[in-house]
Order: sequence, then structure tokens, then C-alpha cells
Amino acid sequence: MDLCQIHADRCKGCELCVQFCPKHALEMSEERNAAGYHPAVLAHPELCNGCAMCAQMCPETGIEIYRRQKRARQDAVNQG
Amino acid sequence: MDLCQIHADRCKGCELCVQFCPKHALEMSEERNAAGYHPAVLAHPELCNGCAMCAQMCPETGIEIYRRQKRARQDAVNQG
Amino acid sequence: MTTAMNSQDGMNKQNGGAVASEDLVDLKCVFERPKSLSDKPFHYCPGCSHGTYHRLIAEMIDEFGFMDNTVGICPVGCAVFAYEYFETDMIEASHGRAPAVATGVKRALPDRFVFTYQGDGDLASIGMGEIIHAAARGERITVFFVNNGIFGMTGGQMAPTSLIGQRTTTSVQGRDPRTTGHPIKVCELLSSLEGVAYLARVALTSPKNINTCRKYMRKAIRAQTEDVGLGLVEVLSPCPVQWGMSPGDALHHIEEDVVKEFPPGEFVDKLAGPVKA
Amino acid sequence: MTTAMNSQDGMNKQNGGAVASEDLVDLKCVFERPKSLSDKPFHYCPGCSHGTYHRLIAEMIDEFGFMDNTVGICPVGCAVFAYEYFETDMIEASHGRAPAVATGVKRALPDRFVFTYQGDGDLASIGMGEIIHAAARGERITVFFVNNGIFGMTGGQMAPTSLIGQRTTTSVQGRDPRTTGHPIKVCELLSSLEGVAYLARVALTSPKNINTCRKYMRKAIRAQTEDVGLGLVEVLSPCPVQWGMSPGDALHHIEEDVVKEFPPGEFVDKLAGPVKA
Amino acid sequence: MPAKMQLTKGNEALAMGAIAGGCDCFFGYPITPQNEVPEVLSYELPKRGRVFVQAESEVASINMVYGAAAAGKRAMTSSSSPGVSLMMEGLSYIACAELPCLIVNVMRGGPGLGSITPSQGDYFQACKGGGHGDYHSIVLAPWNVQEMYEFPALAFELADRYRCPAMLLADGVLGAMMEPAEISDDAPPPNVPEKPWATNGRNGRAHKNVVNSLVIDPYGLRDHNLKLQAKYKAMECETRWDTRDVDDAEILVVAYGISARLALSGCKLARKQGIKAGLLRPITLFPFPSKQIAECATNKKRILVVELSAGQMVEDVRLAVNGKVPVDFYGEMGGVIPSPAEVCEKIVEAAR
Amino acid sequence: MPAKMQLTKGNEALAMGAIAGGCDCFFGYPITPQNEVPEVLSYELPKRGRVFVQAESEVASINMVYGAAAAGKRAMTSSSSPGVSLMMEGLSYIACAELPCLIVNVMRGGPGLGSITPSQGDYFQACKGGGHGDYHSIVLAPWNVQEMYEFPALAFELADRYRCPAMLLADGVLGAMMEPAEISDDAPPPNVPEKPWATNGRNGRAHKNVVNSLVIDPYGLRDHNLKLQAKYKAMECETRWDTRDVDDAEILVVAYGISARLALSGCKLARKQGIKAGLLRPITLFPFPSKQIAECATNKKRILVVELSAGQMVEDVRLAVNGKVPVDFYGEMGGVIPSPAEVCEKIVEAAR
Amino acid sequence: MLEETILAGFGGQGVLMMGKLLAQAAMEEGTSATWLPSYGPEMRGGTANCIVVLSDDEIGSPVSEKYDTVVAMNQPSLQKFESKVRPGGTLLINKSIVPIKTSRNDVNTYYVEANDIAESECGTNRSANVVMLGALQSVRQKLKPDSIEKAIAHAFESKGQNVIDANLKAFAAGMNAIDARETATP
Amino acid sequence: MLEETILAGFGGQGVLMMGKLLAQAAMEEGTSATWLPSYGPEMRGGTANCIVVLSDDEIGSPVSEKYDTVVAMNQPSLQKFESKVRPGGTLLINKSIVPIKTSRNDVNTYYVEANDIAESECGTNRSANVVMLGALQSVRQKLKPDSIEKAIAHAFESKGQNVIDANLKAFAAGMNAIDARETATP
Ligand SMILES: Cc1ncc(C[n+]2csc(CCOP(=O)(O)OP(=O)(O)O)c2C)c(N)n1
Ligand SMILES: Cc1ncc(C[n+]2csc(CCOP(=O)(O)OP(=O)(O)O)c2C)c(N)n1
Ligand code: SF4
Ligand code: SF4
Ligand code: SF4
Ligand code: SF4
Ligand code: SF4
Ligand code: SF4
Ligand SMILES: [Mg+2]
Ligand SMILES: [Mg+2]
Repeated sequence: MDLCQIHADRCKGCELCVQFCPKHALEMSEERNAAGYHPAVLAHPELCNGCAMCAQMCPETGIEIYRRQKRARQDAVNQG
Repeated sequence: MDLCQIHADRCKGCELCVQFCPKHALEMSEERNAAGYHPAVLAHPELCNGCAMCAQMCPETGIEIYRRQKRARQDAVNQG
Repeated sequence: MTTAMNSQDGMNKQNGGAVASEDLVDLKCVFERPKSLSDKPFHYCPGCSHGTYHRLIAEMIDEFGFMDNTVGICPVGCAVFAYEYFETDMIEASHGRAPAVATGVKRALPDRFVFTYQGDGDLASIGMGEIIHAAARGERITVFFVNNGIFGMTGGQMAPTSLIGQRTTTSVQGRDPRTTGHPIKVCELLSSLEGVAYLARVALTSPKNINTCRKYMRKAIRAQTEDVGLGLVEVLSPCPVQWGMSPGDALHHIEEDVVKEFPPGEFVDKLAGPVKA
Repeated sequence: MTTAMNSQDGMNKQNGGAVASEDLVDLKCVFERPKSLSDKPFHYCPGCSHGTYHRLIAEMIDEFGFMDNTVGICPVGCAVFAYEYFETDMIEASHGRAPAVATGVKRALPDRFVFTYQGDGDLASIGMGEIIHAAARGERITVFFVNNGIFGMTGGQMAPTSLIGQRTTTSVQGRDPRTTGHPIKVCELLSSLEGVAYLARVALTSPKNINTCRKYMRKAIRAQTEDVGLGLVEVLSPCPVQWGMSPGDALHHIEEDVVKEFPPGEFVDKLAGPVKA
Repeated sequence: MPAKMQLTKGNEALAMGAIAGGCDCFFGYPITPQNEVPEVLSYELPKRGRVFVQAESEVASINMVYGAAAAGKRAMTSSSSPGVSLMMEGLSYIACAELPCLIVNVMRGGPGLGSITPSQGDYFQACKGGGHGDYHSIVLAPWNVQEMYEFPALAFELADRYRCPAMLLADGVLGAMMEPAEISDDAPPPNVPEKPWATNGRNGRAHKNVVNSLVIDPYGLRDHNLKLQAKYKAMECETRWDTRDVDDAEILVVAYGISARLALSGCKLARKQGIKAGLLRPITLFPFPSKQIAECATNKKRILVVELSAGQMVEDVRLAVNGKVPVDFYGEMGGVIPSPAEVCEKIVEAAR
Repeated sequence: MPAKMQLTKGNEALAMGAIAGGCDCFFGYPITPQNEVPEVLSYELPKRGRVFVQAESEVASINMVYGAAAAGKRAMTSSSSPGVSLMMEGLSYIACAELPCLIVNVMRGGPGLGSITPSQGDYFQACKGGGHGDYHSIVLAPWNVQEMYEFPALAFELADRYRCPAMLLADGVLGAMMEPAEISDDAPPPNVPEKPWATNGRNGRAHKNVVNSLVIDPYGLRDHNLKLQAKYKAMECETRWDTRDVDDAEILVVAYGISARLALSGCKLARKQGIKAGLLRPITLFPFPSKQIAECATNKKRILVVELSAGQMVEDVRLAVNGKVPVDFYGEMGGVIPSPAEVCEKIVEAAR
Repeated sequence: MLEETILAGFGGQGVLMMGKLLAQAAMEEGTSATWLPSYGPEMRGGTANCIVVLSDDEIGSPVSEKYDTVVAMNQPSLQKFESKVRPGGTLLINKSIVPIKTSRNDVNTYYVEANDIAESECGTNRSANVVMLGALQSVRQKLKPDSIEKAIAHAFESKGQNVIDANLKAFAAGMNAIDARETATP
Repeated sequence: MLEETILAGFGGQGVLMMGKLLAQAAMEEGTSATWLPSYGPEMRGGTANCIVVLSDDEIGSPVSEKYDTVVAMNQPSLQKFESKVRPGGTLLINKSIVPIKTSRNDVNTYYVEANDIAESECGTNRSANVVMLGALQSVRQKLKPDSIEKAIAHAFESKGQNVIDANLKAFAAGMNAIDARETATP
């Protein structure tokens, strides 16, 4: 699973996530979503490091971020 | 004519003129004016120097002040 | 003898006329009713400074030669009848809205001298929005603001400017900051607004302060006439009746206590620097 | 890699759940929709920060565990539907009066967390009297203030916070200070009021600033919960549509121009000093 | 301590009546002639652990009431004519959001700043719609100090029952006068209905509550309006009125509040002159006792409406009888109170 | 440039009409659905050396109008329902102080925040008294874009003539719709009467002028009110109304503004079904064409009043005919616009 | 019984209190009463007056066109209200400070030296109002002296027994102040 | 003549402009016209529509229950408004971006590839609205083509002759777009 999950149907195509991704992992889609916007997509999942810059900037709260962690240390992020 | 002329009918007996007269020239009258107040009076005209402290403090604009001047130099106060 | 009055500081030069006298000196009237003040006796309580401030305003209108050129706006408050006391054109505004009314007048007639006269309930309670916005817009109006820390007219209720601990008819136990907050200081509050050209506070408690007040008023008027912005002079004024004090004690209370919360002085003076629009 | 998010600064700790994965590591959700934010998609224009600020508020409510204890007050402005977006009890106030409504709620229910959400037209134009007096009384409420320098909802008219020269539908030639005054700076204006416990301004223009915003919001909330006074966080927010800019350009405009007129930072912080009532 | 006969000022009775009626929160801004109301409450409410806030304005007052009422509390404000005018937007919001609360208007002479003397010039504002849109408040008109004391509780009760604002419409005379009235300083707390709709924090509630007056969809707003109208219709059963000597009367005098007292004395004088006059006093001005007036008027020669206004309630009386009985009007304005003799004269004229 | 047919939006026509009507000063606060009014004027007035101020609120707006009107200028404001509610205190002051000015209300769905869709729910507020005390404004109700353009001038003229506020009561449809209308960009300045009472600085005048709404003596205030009432009576000669096909009609439809247009179409549809329906459209809502309606109604079977409200003007129609002709009502609320077919249906029902 | 009275004087002369005592006494007796003060912008200083209506029946209007009794504690009040006395009604005048006589000769007029009596009986003219109340009682007798005494005790309860006693004394003195009817001599 | 039309599409497709051109053309001819936009809180983005009424007579209502013609520039508009066409009325659908057909079979339906025609004729689909207007003209003919052309020239005056020409071309192309009547195939 990708670290960065974009809810395409919430996206309004503002491009802020794309502009703020330090890894240039995101792009705007050619497609239109139900509301008629071109949503952002994780075009280069391999570049994404889950830094959540995109999610922070998304005005629609349309991005979820996941982080990899050892199974044994499931709670580590809480101390991070 | 006195230097300090109190319009007794305007006076409301607040006593501020009396309290602020540096020469203690003023007193409150025993009489009542038409509005029922004890007005201030110039009890000691001889003490009055026309400094206008009383007039400055009178909330009713009930005091007029005159100043003596040589007849020839009528405009002197304007340079005062 | 202290601080003798001199004619530049509030004497009514225009009106001084020679009075015949029997000896070699004339008696010249050096202090009398300003022309812009009507003959009507004030309805204020004994020792109330509303009358004093009225006189000072009238002196200024005379001094600037504005009697024919002025539109004054009265508040709703004890000074609600102020229109009876000035010889200039006058408008009675609704409670708190004098700055908006003045805006209407001044924009309509930019070359008239427009002033408002407002109490602390009027200006600092119900009319807060209007004074702030008139100040922010830099309306060329002059505000004469009477802060007596109380709603005089309606019978002595707490004002936003009442002191902590002050007993009023709506704070019989004394003003409690926990539920009613602290006094609003209008000069301090307005001073961040760029449209304000002149802002000062003075206690109307002595001839000296009255003279200072005149100086401030001149500047507040010039802020308008020189097209700089809004000018406001706040006077700390007694309300002997609602404070339950004699007029003399009320003045002492101001000098002892009120000035601690409301420090007198000039807060903004854009006349001093280069005049800008 | 810059400024990695960490859970204390806005991650949604409570909601993080493990996600099964095929290899030796789990995928843990570290950024998702706060619980206090409803599922309803925002009606805001693309790139509008109203949505961002909503999310931050919801994060805070989650973080403080206040979802069951909150009454939020919405403005009239683009955020008029905010009651649809929060999972807390919500009241729709009339235009500008949210601080008065909040006062009513908070006095009635002193142990609830009460916040208002207000735009600059709402708070700094029509509602000026209400915010000043709520602040002066030291109402224990938290104000989330969105300053986008425009009346967004009604179609882009000038706000008291519009920049000099800014073109709006009621200042098509650009805002002229001679007739409309200078922008009102709410934080500067309120900072003289003693009832204010916390006051800060931040531009919602980058992840870093968003994090700063969270810090400010926490303090503004504590100003209420610790019974110190009113807390307010002003965010400089874009209105891409009414500014006629792309969302990205709008953020740049804030960072380049808006912050010059509205410097970010903390203005009052009575939490830092000894807590006083 | 049980209720006790006390010589009491109308405004003070009103304040104590608000307390007895379970007023949790008062928000108000001073204005003559009702200043005793906030003055008494500023002392009496905090003493009982309830809320008094002197608002910065009437606009703020009504919106504070909106907030406290939304929070589920019995909230009220009190003012006089110009101050009540400033509440019109807020009142329309309250009515639309269906919040129960109490607004007191101790009317004074208008229009404008007018005077502080008694008047009934705000009937239209109270009953027809001073604010925008189709809404109503329950409007109660006391006519003596006892009712000044009792009606706040009644107003709160009706407001809660119908989820609507209630207004108490008095005037400067009723506010300032003293009469013996049975008044309690520690009335038992009234029964207040559950308010499951209140925005008081979810506290375990499965859904959030929202208090709102915005219905952006026209059909939704239409339906909401229909609901409001149905409610106003349903309120008709709350109509209250009072009569004196109407059965054999040939002239029916209709008057409310202080006017009804002038009219009562006027009727008595008229009867001394052999003219059978009776009084019908609307107690609820909304809902208006239209049916009762129409019924009562069937065998009357004429109706005389007496108001301290240029003629406002008279329109509702005319609408009630719909041309079946001629309706005359006698009014004074600006704070002038007609004497019973003057009212009697008008009755005599009507009887001619 | 002479007036020219132009396809124009109602709000824009209103703005240009205000300019043609000699509006010197506009003060207003944005609100939908009338935003084009301040938007156009913010550009067009300063261009002509006149005054546009975006006020901080409606309360400020109406008080700025008060000031500029007192100064002798043609001053106006424009708003929509909730904003107009906030002006009620100021309006009462203006009426009492006898200042001529223009207040525009482009009504939207209420009560409360309601909606931004068209409505006629503020008739009571405009015509009966939204503010306190016995006062009136002249109320004009345009029904097309041409009148949106022409009525501001008429309103100013009448306001000046009677020294009273004039209100232009439109609605969201009239504000938003376009129609061809004869409009001038540079109409010649209207004749404005001398205003010797204006507080514009004495400038040699022997006496000072005072603009005031305070009359503290009850008898003085009574007399002032009597003067106002006499003025309102005198205004009756300004009553304006319009009719379509009323002579042979059996059903008289009474409606104003946008409703009158729906009603006109409804009448036409009804005539197609053989039912003789005619329209009487009050143009001045105050003074209300009571006599004209009563006269017109004499040979009618029934009256149907159509409004976008729960029924407001219908009361004035009922009062006008005083029970002589039955009066039905059809209204929609909340921004719902009934179609001509629906109006026709109601006419058919009435004819049965 | 329907008794309509105006009591008027300077603010500070206690005319409002006089009226309250009457109304309170009426209440003690179970008689209906209304008390209505003049309220106006002349809040401080100036004149004050109140209207008291007593009745066995429900009281309608708290005001009237003409009054059974007018009590004038000072000259402006006399001038303002003497025309309000019903023909055959009663007019009481505080002779101590009212130097003039009434011009009415169709009413029963009594001149009472209320201030002087108060001063000699209680050592202060502040009880002149209660003296006048006594005089009123002696000529109109609509209420029992008892009830008024109770009302006095009730009104001054918080001020202590001394004050109550002084006022009771003033009341008694007032009741004895009028020997013979005097009608106005213009 | 009374012709009631709804024109609907996405905000940005120029449906309000279409309506204005119709109303403007009517005015040129001295025919009465009203144009009423939907206005709502969905100010930005979303759908837009307007109602145009043309008449030889004074126009009463600017809205109706059913319409002579509905022009649907996108799918949501079709779905929202197809029921509003009067039986026997006209329905125009922008086939270029509406993938579905109408379910009405009691109206005259025309599918016009407005975007495609605009793109091929003017190089941009921004003139799709004017193409559609041409198509509307060809099937309803309530106004003279001339008048509409004048209206186009008037509307785009400030944008220069090129834009006017492009739109005139689009209009002409639209007038030729419909060969045969198609009725709906459900
Ligand atoms: C809308 C409105 N609200 C309230 C009032 C009542 N009112 C009259 S004056 C006043 C306050 C006066 O206080 P301030 O402005 O401080 O003047 P002061 O009497 O102390 O000089 C109030 C509340 C009013 N007239 N109008
Ligand atoms: C009493 C009143 N006046 C005016 C309006 C119209 N109105 C709605 S929102 C708004 C301004 C919104 O601006 P802002 O508060 O800055 O919010 P934004 O839309 O920019 O987020 C105005 C003037 C209203 N609804 N009610
Ligand atoms: S999580 Fe970071 S790296 Fe991944 S897409 Fe978002 S911004 Fe880019
Ligand atoms: S920031 Fe959000 S709304 Fe904007 S383009 Fe990215 S996903 Fe879409
Ligand atoms: S003028 Fe000066 S000295 Fe004379 S009485 Fe006045 S204060 Fe005293
Ligand atoms: S200051 Fe004026 S009012 Fe006061 S006592 Fe002296 S003269 Fe009288
Ligand atoms: S009440 Fe106070 S402010 Fe008013 S006149 Fe009296 S002393 Fe002056
Ligand atoms: S108009 Fe501006 S503030 Fe409103 S939603 Fe759009 S971008 Fe945001
Ligand atoms: Mg004050
Ligand atoms: Mg904004």
C-alpha cells in the first residue's frame, strides 16, 4: 500500500499537495472526478517517503498518510 | 465693579469655585436662588485678583472675569 | 498666584470688550460666555463637568471662527440635550452612533467642521463598532469624549470604563473583573489604528488641566482641518451624583484613583510629524 | 527531507490504527481525518484554507478530548455551513455576533469548551463591537479568526482587512486609504484589552506554519480551559477565487505581501506568565 | 417563604417574576423606563448562582440570549422601545431557530429617541413582525403589577412549550407604578421541560445538535416556514383574554395593558352616565383573541379600541369583526395618558 | 446621452436609477441578493464626485444616511432582509426627525438567516412598523427593471416632499433578472427642493438648525406625533396603483412586485379557461391603495391576494374591503416562486 | 370608596415616600391602591410628584383628570397642581415654605406649617412629609390611622426604632395640626 | 408569441451568456424579454442556469411551470430539467459531453455536438454555447438570426472583431448543425 492515499473524490484540484511535495511524487490527473475536478494522484509512489507535507496542505483533508513500522514496535510513532 | 462676577441664577452651588479660588475670596451664600441652590458669592472682593481660576472651574459658565488695564493700552491682554 | 489665564489659552479674545469705569483704568472682560454657547442654562447636576467641556468646545469654535461652519453631533447620555447649548447646527444621534452620523455629515460636506460629543456608555459600550471604524477609516471628524466611568443618564449603571470595585446600580457589590472584565481604555485601544491622527486624555480637574485640555482640543481640531485624520480628546469627568460624592470629592477621586487606571497624556499625535494623508 | 511530521504536532494520535501488510512492517495511519470532523465534503473553493483551519480545529478537539464537551459557533461568511463539518454541537450565529452568542453559551455552561469561528468581515467589520467587548470582559472563549482580507461569501467586496491597493468588487480601482482607511489589525487592536489571555497570528501557508498554528491554537484553548481569558488565533488565509489567483499564487501573495501588513507572531500570552483571573 | 402581599414596583415585580419563572440567564443593556429590571437582577441572580451579564448593547443582548437559549437555559433580556428595535434581526433568528426565550419591552414614547414616558406604540413591531420574514413571538400584555410578576413564568412556559420567543409588552406606567402584589422571594423552581435539541455539548448524545436559522434550499425553507406557521396556528389554544361587564354592554371597549385600566375606569364612568359599556382585554396579543372578540361583538352596537398609539391593535380588532360591527379608535401618543374621563367621553360619542 | 433601451439587471438599474435620481451619498454593507447595487455605485458615484462609503454594518449605514440626509443631501442605503432588520432603530429615528432618504430592501427568504432566494416576507416590517413607535415610510414596490430604474428618483422626490424616509421594496428576482429598460448614464440632475432645515453649517443663517428625534415633554411628543400622522394622511394623494383587465373581472387578484407578475400571468391563464380575472397592483404599499381596492372590489365576486409570504399585505386588503368581499390568500414562502399555473389554479378555486 | 390624590414637592421632600406610606397602609387594610411616580428626565433635583389611588374596588386607571386631594409641599407644586383638585376636593399646602395662597375658592384648603411642626416636634424638617400625612389623615380619613402607623413602622424598619418613633410623633402632630377648615382666600 | 426557455450547464460553459444573447436579440426586435439566472450559495463552480422568456406581449412571470424549450449543456442539467419541457416542446442536448439520452418521448429532442463543432469551427470549445444558440435558432425560430448576430456583436464588442467573428461563425455552424428531427430514444 502507498504511504500517501489521496481520496480522489474529495480532491478539488487545487494543486497545493503537488506544489508542497518535497519529493515531487504527486501530479495532477488528466481525468475528472465526480465533481468535475482533476484530482491529484501519487504518480511516483516510489519517491514518497510519507512525510505528510501534502496532507498538511490539503484543504479538503483528502489525503491520508501511513508510516511503515516494525510490527513489534507498533506504538513507536506515538513517541516520535 | 468687581473683577469676578457670579451669575447667581446660573449657579448650582457646586462649590468648585470656592474650593479653587487661591485667594479665598468666594463663599457660598445662605440664600437660595430661583432654582433652589445656594449660590457662590464674592464675599471678599478686595482679595480677588481676577485670576479666573473660579471661572475656569465653574461647570455652569456662571462667572465672568474682568481685568483692569490702562485706557491707552486696551488691547494688552491680547498679547498677554 | 498660580497659572494666570492668558488670552491665548482659552480667553475669548473676540468677545473681550472694554467696560467703562470711573478711574483711569478700564475693566476689560477677559473671561465670559463663549459666543458659540447658547444662553440656555445647563440641565446637568451640580459639579458635573459636561458643562465645562461644553464651554471649552464653544471656546474652540469661537477661537477657530467655526460657528458658521460647524455641525455637531450629540450623543444619547446626559448630554442628550447638548443641541440646546451650542449655537452651531446640531444633530441628535441615536445612542452610540454619533461617529456614523458624523461620517455621513462629513462625507456629504467635507469643508464643514464636524464634531461628536460622546459619553463612555455611548462611545465605549454600544457605540464601540462605530468609533473604531470611524477611526480606522480616518474620518476627518473630531471626537469629544467624556469618560465619567458610569451611565449617568440612566441612573448610574456600570460602564465599560467603571473602575474595578466601583459600586454602581448594576454592580452593587463593586465591579468584579472576573465577570465584567477590566475597564476599557479607549485611547489605548484606538492608538493602533492608522486613521487616528490625534488622541489624548486629560482629567478636567483643575484650571491647569483645563488649559492642557484646550491644547489637546486644538490639536484634535487641527487633525480634522488639516486633513490628517480622526482626532479625539478623552476627558476624565466626574459624575458626582451617580458616584455619590460631592463635586469636590469627585474631582479628588479622579486625581487620586481614576488617573491610575486612565493615565492622562497624548497617545497619538500625527500633527507633530510631517502631515500625511 | 524537511520537517517531518511528528505525532505531537498534529498527528491524530487517538485514531492511529495498525494496517496489515504483507511484509515485516505494518503500515500505521499517521495522518487521517480527525474524528471531530464530519464526513461531509467542504463546499469551499479549491485551495481555500477554511477547510484547513476546520481540520486543525477538529484535530485540537480530538487532542483535548473535547468532542463531547464542545459548543462551536459558526459565522455568517463562507464558513456559514461550518456546523455541517464538525461533529460537536454547533450554533449558527447571526453575522458578526458569534462572540455574543458564545458569551451566552459559556455563561450558561461554564464547563463546556466554547469556540467561535469567524471571518474578517464577520469579526472585524460588523462584529467589531462584539469581539472587543467579549475580549474586554475576558470571556472564556476561544476565537478562531480567518483573515482573508475580503468578503468571500458575498462576492469579493472590500473588507476592513483588505490591503491598500487591493482590487475588490467595491474597490475596483484598488483600496484607497484616503476614503477607506488602512487595514484593521485585529491582534494589534485587541492587545490592549486586559481580558485577552492569548492572541496570535499565523499565515496558513506551509506545513511549518500549520504546525505553528497548532501550537498557537493549543494556547488559545488553554486560555479558556485554564480560566485565564479570551484566546484568539488569527490565520492569514487565501481566498483564491475572490483574489483572482491560483491557490498556489494566493499562498505566495500572503507570504510576500500580506504578512508585511499583518506580521505573524504571538501578541499576548498570559499563559506564559503567572496565571491570573 | 410563601408568596406575600408586598407593595411592589412593576419593574421589580417583573424581575422577581423572572426569577420565580426560572430565569437562568439575563442579558441586558440599561434603558429607561425599565432600569430596575437589570438593577434588581444584577444583584438577585448571582446571589442564586445564576447569570447576569450587562451586555454592551441590545444587539449583543439578544445574541447572548440566543446563545444561552440554544444551550437549553431559560434566558431573557429586557429593554424599551429603541433598544428593542435593535433586536429585530436577532429576534427573527431566534424565531427561525425555534429557541424559547423571553424579551421584555417596557414601551416608551416613540418614534426615534422620543421620550421615556409610557406608550403602546410597539404593538405592530411585537405582533406583526419588526424583524424580517414570517415569524411570531408569543406576546403577553400584563395590566397590573401582579401580572408583571406572574407573566415572566407564563412566558417562559409557553416559550418552552412552543419553542418560540415570548415577549412581554408592558409600558412605562406599569414599570414605574407600585401596587400590592403577591410576590415570593424564593418561589420553588418551575418545571422546565427536557430540551433534547439543546446545543449544550454532546455529553454522550449519539448525534450532534445544531441550532440554525439557515435553510439554503428554498423548498427546505418553505417547509420550515410551513412548520412555523402550523405552530402559530396550534398556539391559538393559548389565547388569553379577560372581560368586565361585557354581557349587557352595548359598547365594547377593547384595550390591553395600561390602556385597559384607563378603559375600565372609563367604562365605569360611562355606566354612571347610563351607557352600558364593557371591556374586553386581550392578554395574549399574539395569539390574538380574534374569535373571542368577534363572538363578544355580535350583539354590540359599536366597538371602541383604546391604545396609547396612533392605532395599531385596532387593525386586528377590525380584522376580527370583519366589518360586522363598526370599530372606533381612541388613542393618545407620545407618553400622554388619557384620563378615564376622556375615555368615557369617547364611549359616550360611540354610543350616540 | 439620452436614455437608451438596454438589457439591464434589476440591481444595476436600481443603482443607475439612484444616480439619475440625484443620490449624493450611498452608505451600505454588502448582502446578497443586492450586491450589484453597492458594487456599481462604488465605481459610479466617486466618478461623478459623489460619495460612496462601505459602512462597517447596517447599523452604521442607516446612521450615516441619517447624517448625510440631515446635511441636506440625497442619501440612501441598500440591503436585504436581515440587514434591514438591523436598521429599525435608525429608521424610526429618521422618521421621527423627518429626514428624507431612501432605503432599499431587496428581500430574501426569512426569517433568520433564511436563504438568499426571493421573498416578500418584510411587508409588515416596511409598512406597519419594524421599528418602535408610530411612524411610516413611503414604500414603493417596483415590478420590473424599468421601475427598478425609475423608482429611486420617485422615492427621493416623495421623500423630499414629505420629509420622510422612502423605502423601495424589491426582491431577489427583481434584483437578479435582466430586462430591456430605458436607462440613462447621464440623466440631467433632478430638481431638488431647498432644505432650509438642513444642518449643513449655519453659513450666515440667523438661527442654528437642529435635527432631532427627542421630545421629552409628553405633550410636545404628542403634538409631534399628531403632525406626523397628519403628514401620513396628507400623503394619501400620492397613492399609486396599476390595474390589468379589472373592469369585467369577477375575480380580483391583488399583488405587488414580483407577485404581481406571477399574478398577471395567472390571470391570463385563467381567462383562457374562461374565468374573468383582473389584477390590481399596489405600487405604493404605503400609502396603501385601500380606497382604490375597495372601489374596484365593489362588483367582484372574490379577491385573491398573492404574496411571497405567509400573508401580510392580505391584511391591508381585508381592512380595505372591510368584509364586503371575501378575500382569499395564496402565498409561498422561503424563496419558492409559484408558477403562473399555480396562481391560475387558485383563481379557479376562488371562482368556484 | 375611590380616593385619588396627588402629592407633590421638591425632590428630597419625601413626597414619593408619603405616597408609598398611603399605599402601604391601604394594603394593610386590604384596600386596593396604586402609586405612580412622575418619572422624567429631570431625574435629579427639581420637582417630584406621585399619584395615589385608593379604592374598595378593583382600580382601573392609576391616573385621573381631577383629584380628590392635592398635597403641595412647595410653591411650584401648588402652582402646577391646584387646578387638578376636583371642585369640593381638598388642597393641603405646606405653609412653611409656600408663601402664597391658592386662587381656588371651590375647594377645601388647609395650610399646614409642616416644616415648622416637624422641626419643633422632631428637631428636623425632614419629617415634614409625615407631618403632612397626618394632616391629610385628619381631613380625609380614608384609611385608619393605625394602618398608616403600621406603614410607617414598616417603611422605616431598617432605620431603627428611633426613626420610627420620630415619624410616628410627626404623624401624630400632623393629625393635630388642623383645627378649623380654611377655605382659600384669594 | 410566448416562448419560455431554460438554458443550463456547468458554470463556465456560458449558459448565462446564451440567455443574455437571446434577451438582447429580442430587445433589438422590440420583443419583450426577461432573463433570470439561478442564484444561490453554490456561487463558484457547480451548475448554472437561466430562464429566458420572450413575448410579443407584456411579460408577467419570468418563470414558468413547464417550458417550451430546455437546453442542457451537461448531464446534470439534462437530468434536472428534462422534466420541465412542455409536452411537444423542444429539448436540446449537448451531445459532446452528455453521454446519455433523454427519457422523454413526448418532446422534440435534438442532440448537438456543440463542443466538437465549436472546436472544429473556432478552434476552441468555448464557443459551444453560441453553437448551441445557433442550433436553438434553427429549430425554434422565434427571433431573427440577424438580431442574434447583432446581439453577438454587441456582447463581444469590447473583445474585438476576431472574437465577434469567431462567435458569428459558431452561430452559423450551430444553425446548420441540425439536419433532421430526432425524437428521444429511451
Ligand atoms: C438604543 C438605546 N439603548 C439604551 C439607551 C439608554 N441610554 C441612554 S443614555 C445611556 C448611557 C449613558 O451613558 P454615557 O454615554 O456614559 O453618558 P453619561 O450619561 O454618563 O454622560 C443609555 C444606556 C438608549 N437611549 N438607546
Ligand atoms: C446582517 C447581515 N449583513 C450582511 C450579510 C451578508 N454577508 C454574508 S457573509 C458577509 C461577509 C463575509 O465575509 P467574511 O466574514 O470575511 O467571511 P468570508 O466569506 O471571507 O470567509 C456578508 C457581508 C448578512 N448575512 N447579514
Ligand atoms: S507524503 Fe510527502 S513525499 Fe509523499 S506525496 Fe506527500 S508530500 Fe510527497
Ligand atoms: S491538496 Fe487536496 S484538494 Fe488540493 S489537489 Fe491535492 S489532494 Fe486535491
Ligand atoms: S478671580 Fe481668582 S481670586 Fe478672584 S474670586 Fe476668582 S479665583 Fe478667586
Ligand atoms: S463653580 Fe459655578 S456653579 Fe459651582 S458654586 Fe461656583 S458659581 Fe456656582
Ligand atoms: S448624572 Fe452624572 S454625568 Fe449626568 S448630569 Fe449628573 S453628574 Fe453629570
Ligand atoms: S470565496 Fe474565498 S473564502 Fe469563500 S470559499 Fe471561496 S476561496 Fe474560500
Ligand atoms: Mg458616562
Ligand atoms: Mg473574509
